Amino acid sequence: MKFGILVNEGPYNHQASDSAYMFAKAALAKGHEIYRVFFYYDGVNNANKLSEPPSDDRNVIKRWSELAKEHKLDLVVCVAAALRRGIKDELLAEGFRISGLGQLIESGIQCDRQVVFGD
Amino acid sequence: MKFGILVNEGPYNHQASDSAYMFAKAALAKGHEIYRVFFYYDGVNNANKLSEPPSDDRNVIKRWSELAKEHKLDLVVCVAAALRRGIKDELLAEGFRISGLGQLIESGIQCDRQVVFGD
Amino acid sequence: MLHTVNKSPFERNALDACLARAVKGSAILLYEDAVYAATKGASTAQRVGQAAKDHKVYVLGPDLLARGFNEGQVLDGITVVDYDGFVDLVAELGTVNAWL
Amino acid sequence: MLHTVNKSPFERNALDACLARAVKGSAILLYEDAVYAATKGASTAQRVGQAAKDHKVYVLGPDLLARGFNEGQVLDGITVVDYDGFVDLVAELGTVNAWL
Amino acid sequence: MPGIDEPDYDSGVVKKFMYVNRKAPFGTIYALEVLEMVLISAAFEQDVHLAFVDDGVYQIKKGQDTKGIGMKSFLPTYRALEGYDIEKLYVEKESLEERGLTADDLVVPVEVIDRAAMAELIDSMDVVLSG
Amino acid sequence: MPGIDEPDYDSGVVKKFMYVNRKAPFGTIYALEVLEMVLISAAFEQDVHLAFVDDGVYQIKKGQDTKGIGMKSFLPTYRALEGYDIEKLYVEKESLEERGLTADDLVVPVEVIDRAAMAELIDSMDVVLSG
Repeated sequence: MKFGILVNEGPYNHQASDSAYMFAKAALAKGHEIYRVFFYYDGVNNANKLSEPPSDDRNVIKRWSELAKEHKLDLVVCVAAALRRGIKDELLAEGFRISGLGQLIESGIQCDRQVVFGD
Repeated sequence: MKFGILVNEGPYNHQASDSAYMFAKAALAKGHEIYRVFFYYDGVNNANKLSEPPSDDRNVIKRWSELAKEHKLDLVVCVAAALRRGIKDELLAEGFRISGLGQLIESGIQCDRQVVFGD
Repeated sequence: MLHTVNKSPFERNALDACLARAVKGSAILLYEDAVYAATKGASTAQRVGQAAKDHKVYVLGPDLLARGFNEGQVLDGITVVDYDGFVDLVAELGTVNAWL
Repeated sequence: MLHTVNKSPFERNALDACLARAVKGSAILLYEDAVYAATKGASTAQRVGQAAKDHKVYVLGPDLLARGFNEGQVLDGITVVDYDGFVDLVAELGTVNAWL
Repeated sequence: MPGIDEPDYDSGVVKKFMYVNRKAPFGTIYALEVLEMVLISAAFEQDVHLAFVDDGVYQIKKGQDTKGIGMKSFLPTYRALEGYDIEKLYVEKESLEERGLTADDLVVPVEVIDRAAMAELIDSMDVVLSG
Repeated sequence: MPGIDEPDYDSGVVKKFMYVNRKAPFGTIYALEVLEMVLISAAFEQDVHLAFVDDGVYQIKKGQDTKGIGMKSFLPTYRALEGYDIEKLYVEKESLEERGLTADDLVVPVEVIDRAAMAELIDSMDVVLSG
């Protein structure tokens, strides 16, 4: 089945991005397709490659990059939300791209399910 | 009177930084001293100089920088919270500096009042 | 339809908001801080236990264990699932509605 | 002591948390989304009106106006202040306790 | 409005999208950024529904004057929705009543429905997005 | 623990600091980052108090096993507080009861006090910080 995922909150401060990641991993392991992961609101902060969590903690940003690489995931950061919050191309971790909100709506149209993770 | 201010949330997503700014401005206008503004949790995102809000909106980051310049405010971003979230020296807007949490405790000790703005 | 709730029933109105608008027979998944609503001793137990009669209520095991509760402490009528089960619920039940 | 509350009484338990632990006679400032608690027609009115008898309750005018309410719609016994008044309350009342 | 991009394809698919507004404006950004989502989905010619429940009804309360908090009002955007053919705005009766409001307090024409009808409406949707 | 810096001055001032924990762990980061504040204030030799009320009591619930959510547990840090001479931990009785918990469910020794006593304690503080 084709899933779209929406992440509404930034890394660490809320569990949303963690839950979305665990969900995505489980869905992929079960053979589902993740059509797109869209990052909106403070969720755009998940793309900030400068993030350096303590060494004994998970690295939320890197985990997304690695999952994207392994499964050719499309990680899309909303341009308007990102501009407001200072997330620009030079900050993007591997696997993320910046694009318009239309990419979320298109995901909603194309996917069998749209799953939202937020605060 | 000597005030310390703590900002717990990032710009735009929550009103905390706006309220803290309005409070700081009013306090300064009344002749109070702002000993320090400390940014913790997602509050560290208030220092990201890449932020570009729509032209008809307020610029939360720039406003802090300008207030700091005008009144020699000490804007301190917590290093541990900032590292986690990818806020590093190269991203700091004018007037912000990164330092340890001790700066918050010291503010609590030195100030007559500590005012917290959050979610 | 699968409704999801991720906030503590003590802190926010998300669970009540969901229960007020989930049609009878629809499914509700409690995860993140909402797992507290699935525990036996909590003052929310009667309300949630009642909801479990009108709805299929699930709770996410990993979030429950992280918060120091085990399956034995879950209210009767609520099913514990893991992330695989979360995925299955989404696949089987159609539109997902997150009560944020 | 000055207690501050900035969340809607419908969405979160912050106001109730504050009212349960603010000693009699202490001051409470409602601002941001908490200003709804100060409005006359809301179902919270009786509870907040009662609280205004045990406490000095203030509401931040700019946040009230932003949300489409005016001073005439504020419960009796609650005082409207602006940011200057917020600063004065902090200066006069000692330790500030934000119920986040 | 930044971020609006015309759909680069015509899928031919029209889904029932619903935006559930449950949060008050200004204290958090959700109300504003949900509205930006709403406008885009209109550009994709989807069947767009807006639901205002709980504190979400405060979003469209008349008379908002944001000068004093240094933020911009976005009431005009709600008023502009009609121009984008977004006309399915539903407000829950019980949510209004709890807050002492009526449909007359709102800046846009809406359909006021009760909680049971809101539940049925939500249940009939294909995609539900919230902030 | 990153960010710990020794105070570079001795103010001679000892204030009553209170950290009010009202939020559950893991769903948000507040519990963890409040704990980092607590440790620092001990280094400044202040009179540190921790209050656990409402969902805050869940922070110190025994038996937390975070493997399944990919996050680290920080229960050991609460256990280490004693080593930093932070021993004034207060838990509200009513908050425990509402959640079906008792002091035996908690990983650290605490003083359980009722709501009225908690109110008086909070009222006696010089600096109150929360997440």
